[in-house]
Amino acid sequence: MADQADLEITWDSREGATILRPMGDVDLSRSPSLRNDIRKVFENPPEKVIVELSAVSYMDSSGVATLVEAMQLSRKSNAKLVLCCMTERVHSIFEIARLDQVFTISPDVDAALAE
Amino acid sequence: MADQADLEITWDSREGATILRPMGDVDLSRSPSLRNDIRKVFENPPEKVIVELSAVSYMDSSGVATLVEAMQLSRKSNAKLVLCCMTERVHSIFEIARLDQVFTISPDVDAALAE
Amino acid sequence: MTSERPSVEIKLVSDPMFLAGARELILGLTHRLGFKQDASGQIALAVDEALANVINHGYERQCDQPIWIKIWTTADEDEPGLRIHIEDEAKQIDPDSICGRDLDDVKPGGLGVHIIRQVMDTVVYEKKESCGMRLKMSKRLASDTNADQPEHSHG
Amino acid sequence: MTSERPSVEIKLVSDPMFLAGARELILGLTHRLGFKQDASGQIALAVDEALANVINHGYERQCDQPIWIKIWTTADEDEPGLRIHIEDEAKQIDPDSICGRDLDDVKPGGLGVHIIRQVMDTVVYEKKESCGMRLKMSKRLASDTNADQPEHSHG
Ligand SMILES: Nc1ncnc2c1ncn2[C@@H]1O[C@H](COP(=O)(O)OP(=O)(O)O)[C@@H](O)[C@H]1O
Ligand SMILES: Nc1ncnc2c1ncn2[C@@H]1O[C@H](COP(=O)(O)OP(=O)(O)O)[C@@H](O)[C@H]1O
Repeated sequence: MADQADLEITWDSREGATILRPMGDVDLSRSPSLRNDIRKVFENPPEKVIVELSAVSYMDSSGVATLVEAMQLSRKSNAKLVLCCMTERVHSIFEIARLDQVFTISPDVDAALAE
Repeated sequence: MADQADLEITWDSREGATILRPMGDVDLSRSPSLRNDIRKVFENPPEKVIVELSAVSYMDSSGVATLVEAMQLSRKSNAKLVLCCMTERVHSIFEIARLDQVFTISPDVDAALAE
Repeated sequence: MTSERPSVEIKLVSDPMFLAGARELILGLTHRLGFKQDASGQIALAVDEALANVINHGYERQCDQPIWIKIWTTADEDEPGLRIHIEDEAKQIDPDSICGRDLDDVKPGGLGVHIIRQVMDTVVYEKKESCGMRLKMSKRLASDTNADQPEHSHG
Repeated sequence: MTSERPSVEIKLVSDPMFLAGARELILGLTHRLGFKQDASGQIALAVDEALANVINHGYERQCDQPIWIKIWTTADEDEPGLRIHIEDEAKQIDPDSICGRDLDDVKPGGLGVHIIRQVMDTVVYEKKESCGMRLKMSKRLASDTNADQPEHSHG
């Protein structure tokens, strides 16, 4: 299939935290990939889940919904969820949705680890 | 008019050379602006004309045609024409048109001044 | 003025894979019209959300149904800017039933309509004459990113 | 397969200001289909050149005439890629008369058709059944940027 339906997402582990790094546009066609990986992380929930968003240049409300779901999963499993390295464009949709104060958002991975 | 028909082009002068710096896409809608400025330069031709293309992320054949016209004007007035700071994408259209060997193309302004 | 022919008219199938192309078209067009990068990005986001809603709700995820995007550029008028219509052939619903969730009740979903209303100057949903729905939106060049303004009421 | 409905169909007026939007749509779409950045850029360039030719030659710079871009994505076939048709309602001309200048005879112009043929895998100009011209182009995902390959012959 030529259609690149899947979002490329790398996984990393640091100081007890799992770091997910999606790469590309997270829109209606790609957010299911992110949702999949997030659910997988919470099958064996680590203490902390960091979603590193530096390589996400665009996100629509389906991506935001996926991250809200991640927040709910993290609460259920007493894990901490931190978003980091948001581009300005992605940050603005969190502002519009008034979620910029609801999520823990860090400037970089080190700050996210320190949260 | 909301339509931004004009290409923004800055003029500079250095060591006897006139440096034109167009900014934006040089396509059919914008190449007339570039042509205008180039004609203006050759009304009082300097020794050397440098077209600095670092801020041109896209050029189509109408832009290339404008630069070929500049080359003809420069020959008529015994001036030297040097293109510099081409992005890869813009360079590739010169390759396709087999003009990459016809124009003098420098990596940066200093090299263009030294040509 | 929306009775005139649109400057650009796009018909696409209701497959999420075409959202990227539609967004980029809006970005290229709004940039060319003189919208700042922020505003361009927000208009593209609004169109993306509107298309996603047609796919998700109108067509319930069927991927082979038609969606139209009609764009009028109002460059030479008193209020330069854009008018955009999004049309489908999906089931008709009461326009007043189209609204997002309470923003304070944080849960997945329910943000698209908020985003569209926040970003655009005017937003009106209506039933088309024959079948399907039409979303009419506009954005003036002069209106800066109006993220801080109150939302507009239903059409 | 080109008898099926296109995945995306764009109708725009023959004003150069809409070239940017059309290019960006092609970029977004080709990127999403998996074309590398180089190849995406080249396909967008080919479409830009084809549209510019319709505006310049077909419509002799009239800015209010219709142009159609029809795009078929051939994702699930043996040869994944794109088919693009550009159609106008301009005067009909002999397809064989459409060719660029001798590349060794350097002068302004005469590059658009070369670029289109160099960039795309197949390029065919034809008269439409009723009126106007049609340019049919295709590009397979597998064919890398084929800038070094010989040009294709007329259709
Ligand atoms: N194009 C549409 N056709 C039918 N219903 C719609 C459409 N757009 C929005 N809606 C309705 O409005 C509600 C809110 O939409 P939205 O704010 O985008 O959130 P979500 O799509 O996550 O439900 C949807 O749940 C749906 O009931
Ligand atoms: N869409 C078209 N309709 C009519 N004639 C065309 C079209 N496209 C190309 N041509 C013809 O082919 C010639 C070569 O086109 P091109 O290589 O793009 O160079 P240019 O546009 O600079 O002349 C044109 O001069 C024109 O005669």
